[in-house]
Amino acid sequence: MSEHLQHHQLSDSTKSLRQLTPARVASDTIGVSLKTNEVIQFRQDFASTKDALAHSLDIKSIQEEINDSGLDHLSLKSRVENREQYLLRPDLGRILNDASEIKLTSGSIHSNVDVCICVTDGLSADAVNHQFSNVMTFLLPKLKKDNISIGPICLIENGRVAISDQIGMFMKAKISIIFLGERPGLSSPESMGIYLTYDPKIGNSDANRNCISNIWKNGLKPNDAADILFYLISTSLQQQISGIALKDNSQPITQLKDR
Amino acid sequence: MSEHLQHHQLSDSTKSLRQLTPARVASDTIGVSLKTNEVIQFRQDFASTKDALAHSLDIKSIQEEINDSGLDHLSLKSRVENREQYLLRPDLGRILNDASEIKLTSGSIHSNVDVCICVTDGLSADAVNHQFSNVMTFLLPKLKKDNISIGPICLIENGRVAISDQIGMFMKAKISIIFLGERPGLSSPESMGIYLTYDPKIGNSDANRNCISNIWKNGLKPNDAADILFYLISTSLQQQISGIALKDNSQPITQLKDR
Amino acid sequence: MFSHTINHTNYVFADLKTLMAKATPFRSGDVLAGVSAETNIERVAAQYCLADLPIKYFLSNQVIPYEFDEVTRLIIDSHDIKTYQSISHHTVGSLRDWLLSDDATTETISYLKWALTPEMISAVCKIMRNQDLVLVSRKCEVVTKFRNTLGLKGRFSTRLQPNHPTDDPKSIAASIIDGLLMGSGDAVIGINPATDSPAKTKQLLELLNAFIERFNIPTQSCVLSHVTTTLELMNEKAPVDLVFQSIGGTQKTNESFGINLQILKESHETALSLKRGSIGNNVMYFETGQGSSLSANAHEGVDQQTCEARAYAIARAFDPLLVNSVVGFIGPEYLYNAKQITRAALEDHFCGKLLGLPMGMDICYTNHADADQDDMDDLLLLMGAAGCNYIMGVPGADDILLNYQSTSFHDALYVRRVLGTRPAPEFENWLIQQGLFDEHMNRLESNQHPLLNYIM
Amino acid sequence: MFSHTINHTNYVFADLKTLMAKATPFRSGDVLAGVSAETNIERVAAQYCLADLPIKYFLSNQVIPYEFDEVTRLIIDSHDIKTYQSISHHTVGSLRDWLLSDDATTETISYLKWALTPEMISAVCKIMRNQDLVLVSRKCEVVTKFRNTLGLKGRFSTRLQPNHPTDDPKSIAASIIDGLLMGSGDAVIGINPATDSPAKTKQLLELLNAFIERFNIPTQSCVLSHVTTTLELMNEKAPVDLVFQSIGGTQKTNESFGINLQILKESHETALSLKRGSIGNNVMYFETGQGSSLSANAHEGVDQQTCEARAYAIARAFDPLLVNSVVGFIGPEYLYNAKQITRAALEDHFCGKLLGLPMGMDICYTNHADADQDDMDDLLLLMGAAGCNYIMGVPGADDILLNYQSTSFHDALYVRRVLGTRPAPEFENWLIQQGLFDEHMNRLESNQHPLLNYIM
Ligand code: B12
Ligand code: B12
Repeated sequence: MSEHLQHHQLSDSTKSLRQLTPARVASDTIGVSLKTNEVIQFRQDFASTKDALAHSLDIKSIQEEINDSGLDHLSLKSRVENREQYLLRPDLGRILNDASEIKLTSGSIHSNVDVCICVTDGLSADAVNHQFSNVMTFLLPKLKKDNISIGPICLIENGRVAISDQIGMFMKAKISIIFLGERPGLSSPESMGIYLTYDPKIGNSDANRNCISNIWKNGLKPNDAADILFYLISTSLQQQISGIALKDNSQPITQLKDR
Repeated sequence: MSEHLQHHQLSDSTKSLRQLTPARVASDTIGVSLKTNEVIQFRQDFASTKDALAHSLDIKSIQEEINDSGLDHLSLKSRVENREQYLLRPDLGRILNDASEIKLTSGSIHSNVDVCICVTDGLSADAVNHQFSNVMTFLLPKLKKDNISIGPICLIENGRVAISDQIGMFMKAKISIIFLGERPGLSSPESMGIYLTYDPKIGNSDANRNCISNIWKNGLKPNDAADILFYLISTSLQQQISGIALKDNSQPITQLKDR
Repeated sequence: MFSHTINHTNYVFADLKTLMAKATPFRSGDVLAGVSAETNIERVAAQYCLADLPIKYFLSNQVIPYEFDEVTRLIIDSHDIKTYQSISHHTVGSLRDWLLSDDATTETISYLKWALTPEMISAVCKIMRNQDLVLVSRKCEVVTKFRNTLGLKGRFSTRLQPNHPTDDPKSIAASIIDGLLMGSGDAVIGINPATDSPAKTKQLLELLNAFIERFNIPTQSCVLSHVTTTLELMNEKAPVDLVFQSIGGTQKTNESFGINLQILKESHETALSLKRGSIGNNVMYFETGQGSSLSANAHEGVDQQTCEARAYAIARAFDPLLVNSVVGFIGPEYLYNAKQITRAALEDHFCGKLLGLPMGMDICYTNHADADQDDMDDLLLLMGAAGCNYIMGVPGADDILLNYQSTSFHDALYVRRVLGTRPAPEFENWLIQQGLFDEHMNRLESNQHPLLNYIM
Repeated sequence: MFSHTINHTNYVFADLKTLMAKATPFRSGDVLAGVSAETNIERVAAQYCLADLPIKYFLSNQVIPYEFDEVTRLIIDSHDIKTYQSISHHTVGSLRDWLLSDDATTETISYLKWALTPEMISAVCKIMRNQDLVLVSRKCEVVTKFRNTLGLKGRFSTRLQPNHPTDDPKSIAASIIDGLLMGSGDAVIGINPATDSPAKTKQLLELLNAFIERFNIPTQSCVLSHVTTTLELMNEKAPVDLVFQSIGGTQKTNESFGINLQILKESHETALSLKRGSIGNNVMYFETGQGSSLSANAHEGVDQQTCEARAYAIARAFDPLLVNSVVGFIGPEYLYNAKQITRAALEDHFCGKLLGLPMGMDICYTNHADADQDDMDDLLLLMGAAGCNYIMGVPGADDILLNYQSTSFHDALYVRRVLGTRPAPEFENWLIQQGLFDEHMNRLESNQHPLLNYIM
């Protein structure tokens, strides 16, 4: 065998990098290539992730969880008709269909709230199926404590982030928040994001929003997400802003421990 | 400019190659690349050819032409349901659908003929629309003269070459011939081919057939095609063979004129 | 108004932006925007018109009005009319031909940097074949410097991208170490932060700085926060090497990103004032990508490839060290499948290089697009052959924060081996000194390397 | 029986041919044949099983029985069991790994030629990424000779393909001249005849012979008739350089082509006896292509890529000068789009090279497939990087007889320029002597070249 490294037999110390991160570090390598096991494992993960794209919102469970926390909910739909269309027509995912618009503007809805809370499948229904209620469990007591009012939870099929503008506007909310599934990653097919917009109205841009991202098993924990979200809500209500002018200063500056 | 050839300004002598062949010789060249006009012209031809794929058999005209020559015809269909399926399911293009099979085996059909003549769209309906009758005009008198009997002309939608086996078999013909559109070329979107099979029956392979190809404007002329076809029919009937054992010896060996 | 007749049908194009859009190869984003040609023949007709268009037309006709858009103003105001005289006689078609000719050399092309506008190059790009895009791109050489020399011919660099979903320092360090052991990271070690917290961002900047200093690595770091966060942190004396920002090709797109030219200028000047580069002063890092304008409903009826080229006008105004399109990152609504992603990658790289940018490429796809690793393998080699300055280095190609598949450390080694290219010279020397690679850039045993002790 | 469990689902594969088929990347032909995996997860499960399969399994288990098929018999009877000992311990997966390792060099791989069976290589191929196929293929060097030396590393040759729909001699000559002026034709000047007439075929052979002699071109000619026609003409003393034949991977496929091993043997011996080669004795030219077995309903339940690899066992038994797959030629029912064509081209080239064949590639598509010129541009470069021996040279890429788009004279020049490759050495010298190219392989003015007077 030539002197240089090709049958990259990973030492324990290199392999131990794997314990530090869910990233695909310290792969089994041969020459400049990945070994067979790594290549096929990747294909397996890819196939599973593709499958996850087809999953849909577990509306019943989410509704029950909302009911259990004593809240109302509204079931809404965007103008998107199916998942294939969802991928190609983000514009339709940003507006409610006619029936939902009527539902929301019928007058019987509790409006003029501080915060309108939306939840939609986005690109990973499973993310929402599994993470939404967990975050809410931590968030609701905080809102209650500070007397921050919320309307009925809007449960939307096939929504995009910006649909929270229209819904928040109809609900005459100061802030609109949307929970949704981020596009599924190979290692993180169930990652949820939360977007917050002060003064929600059609035509807002992403510069007007804040984002909390990567809420999943190896990502942000529900309680931490709820902490940041609550910080953003309070600060946004106080300073009447959101977006790039509002930074997440929920945590103090800490220093890396010296080495 | 560097000394070597890059703005390939074609001299008259190079350009004159173009008069000798419909092939894309002596292209306008820059560096090692085709000039803009050539590139876009190619795209235009490509777009037209793709469009041609969607054209369908002009059944009415072909029927009229058959009637005009005093012949009967039968309208048949393969098991293919549409053009998209035609592309992906050659197996279905090789057998008749049930209705057509019944039509053909009903007993009222003129069978036990020398030659069964089939015609189908293949991959270029226009090829057949434009070339079929021309070849027939030259062929029919020859067959008549030699008392070679033919059955009704079978006009098939969405057929492949091998469907002539089944049809010829049902018709109890000694020889089955099929005219069909070859896949459309960029410069030759209307090229017709003819395939001949002695003793047609399901399960024959292409080794059992002969082929006359490239009947189109810049290709084989209808009268020449009819000559070769007639030669193959006569020889096939005589020697009771077709396929690789039967060569096209319709033309004597000629020598290239000396240079 | 433009028109062209094919087979007795007359195709009419109302204005320049319509013509440009209809001449563009098919892609989902232009269909979504409603600006795409309706048939392939219409596309061909538009390409004929566009090829015949004198390039001077672009100086007096804008796809978005001068009064209305600061990107247009930047393009026009920075146009070098003097150098332009040498090419003013061209049509779009003859400019393409010239670029493919042997007269167009590394030198003659780079000389034209400010004489060419994004729209001119975008128009040329639309009528080019994929092979043309490779052939012309690889003539270009755009060299930039901070702590090493990037973009030299025969070199192929990587951004080490050690992202982690909660920005965990140990996890990030593990990915960095793995990457360095594999020869990745000469373009930059650049973290996308999950967080928007300035405090946590500062922590990441300090981690990177300590790491680079400790091992004396001839490279630079970046945390890809929003530019306003980075600006705030620079004022707080955080160790910022490069200022990152996503940019788009229209004023409105940038507004949706919460930025404008003034903010970029301010951050550029602030970064320069830090004087952290050892051998050069290119301090900006920009990312772009077809579809961002449309996504923000800010495309103004302009096709996405032209919007993209316009973003490059912004980039080049700030002498960036690095620019890359994130080509397959944004999603299938803009580039549906591998074919569209591949074409767009070649286009973006070509346009960027022609406009004088140190173009790299995030060769990638999302799981909701119609593409896979084999497609990326193919594109990877094309980009290498096209002379792309750098690609991404993500552990196992799987970004666990951004949820997409980019290129891996291995992928870069593959390209280097097949095409015989090498990392930036200073970084190459470092790899050899550290005993990680031999002079032929073959990997050496690294189990005992001190890098591995850093976090254990 | 094989099985593998993923997420609590157990996937079972009845036998070797089923396992091979289900492990194959998705393509339309395998769906048509009903042998494709039904889900991507099932495909992954099959790949896991296949990777773990010891390669010795292939010696005792055949996808088509020995008694039943002469191709199987050829494969088994020509297997070099002695050399095989050095690799007998491998599984399919570890054989892949070994091929990617630096232990697998040009020499060690070529040494294994007769120790590897088509099915072993086909199995390895199925689990490889596109980049793996490039990386391993380019290590191989298969050199063959007739009147020049083909397949040397750094060389990239072309078959000049001057077809005409009525075989008109003047038209064919015009295409040949155009090709030669563009540096095409070192692999062979090969005409597909429209006709099946032995007389007309002979005329074409004489035309080619006269042409090559007149200009003293270090190359060979071929008329791609059916082998039985060529055999007849050789017996009639027609100037046959190379014997052409399409071949398939099962006995039944070849029967549908009207051939068998005996006919090939006879024609090979006859061609050798003509002794027309000046520097070598490789006298056969074979074409193959995924889908031909299925098309003839002769695939015996074996997937099309495995059938294809089996055809290479026939080819190598006759020391061919040239072998190429006609990858995108047959149609979308076998390879639906550019993605499938690209993958198949890399596979076929890889399998052919590993089995010791001088593989070229007809990089092409038909108008009823979902592909275009841009796709071919991309594939072209991949094949060049993979070390493909030769491609086709068709005027303007448009074959007016066979009705498909292949590569043009220009395409070959493009690859040579980007990858720095050159024609066969003898042919290169001829081009320089004739004043058609300079030593850097840049084209020179050729308007006055005597070739142009040949037919004017
Ligand atoms: C796709 C994406 C983009 C795309 C968005 C275009 C598009 N059409 O999708 C592009 C490349 C343009 C982009 C840009 C930026 N992004 Co971004 N992006 C993402 C990503 C990978 C996926 C988002 C997703 O799945 N959304 C769900 C789908 C179903 O909803 P959607 O309605 O289609 O998506 C909208 C939002 O995602 C929104 N969006 C995208 N990024 C950001 C960032 C912020 C701060 C906001 C408010 C909104 C926003 O754009 C989409 C269209 O409106 C996330 C990472 C992740 N894991 O989620 C990062 C992420 C959200 N982006 C991030 C950042 C920092 C940015 C930039 C600010 C970077 C910069 N310095 O310029 C810019 C500007 C954003 C802006 N204000 O517009 C951070 C946010 C960090 C934070 N907690 O605030 C994330 C978490 C990743 C990261 N660390 O880089 N992004
Ligand atoms: C595609 C094609 C093939 C494919 C066929 C597989 C397939 N599934 O399509 C492949 C690559 C396998 C092939 C092989 C050969 N072909 Co071929 N082929 C063609 C081509 C380009 C298109 C045919 C077409 O459009 N058919 C129409 C479609 C709609 O019908 P189909 O039912 O799907 O197609 C069937 C026939 O085309 C048939 N077929 C294909 N080639 C041949 C050749 C002969 C002699 C016969 C009888 C049948 C036949 O195969 C198909 C499946 O059954 C034509 C050129 C042209 N312009 O037409 C040459 C052409 C027909 N082939 C030709 C030849 C010589 C051959 C070979 C004999 C070459 C050789 N030396 O081995 C072999 C063996 C043929 C055989 N006996 O099976 C010549 C025929 C010359 C002649 N007048 O006899 C042609 C005209 C081109 C040429 N000059 O090379 N061919």
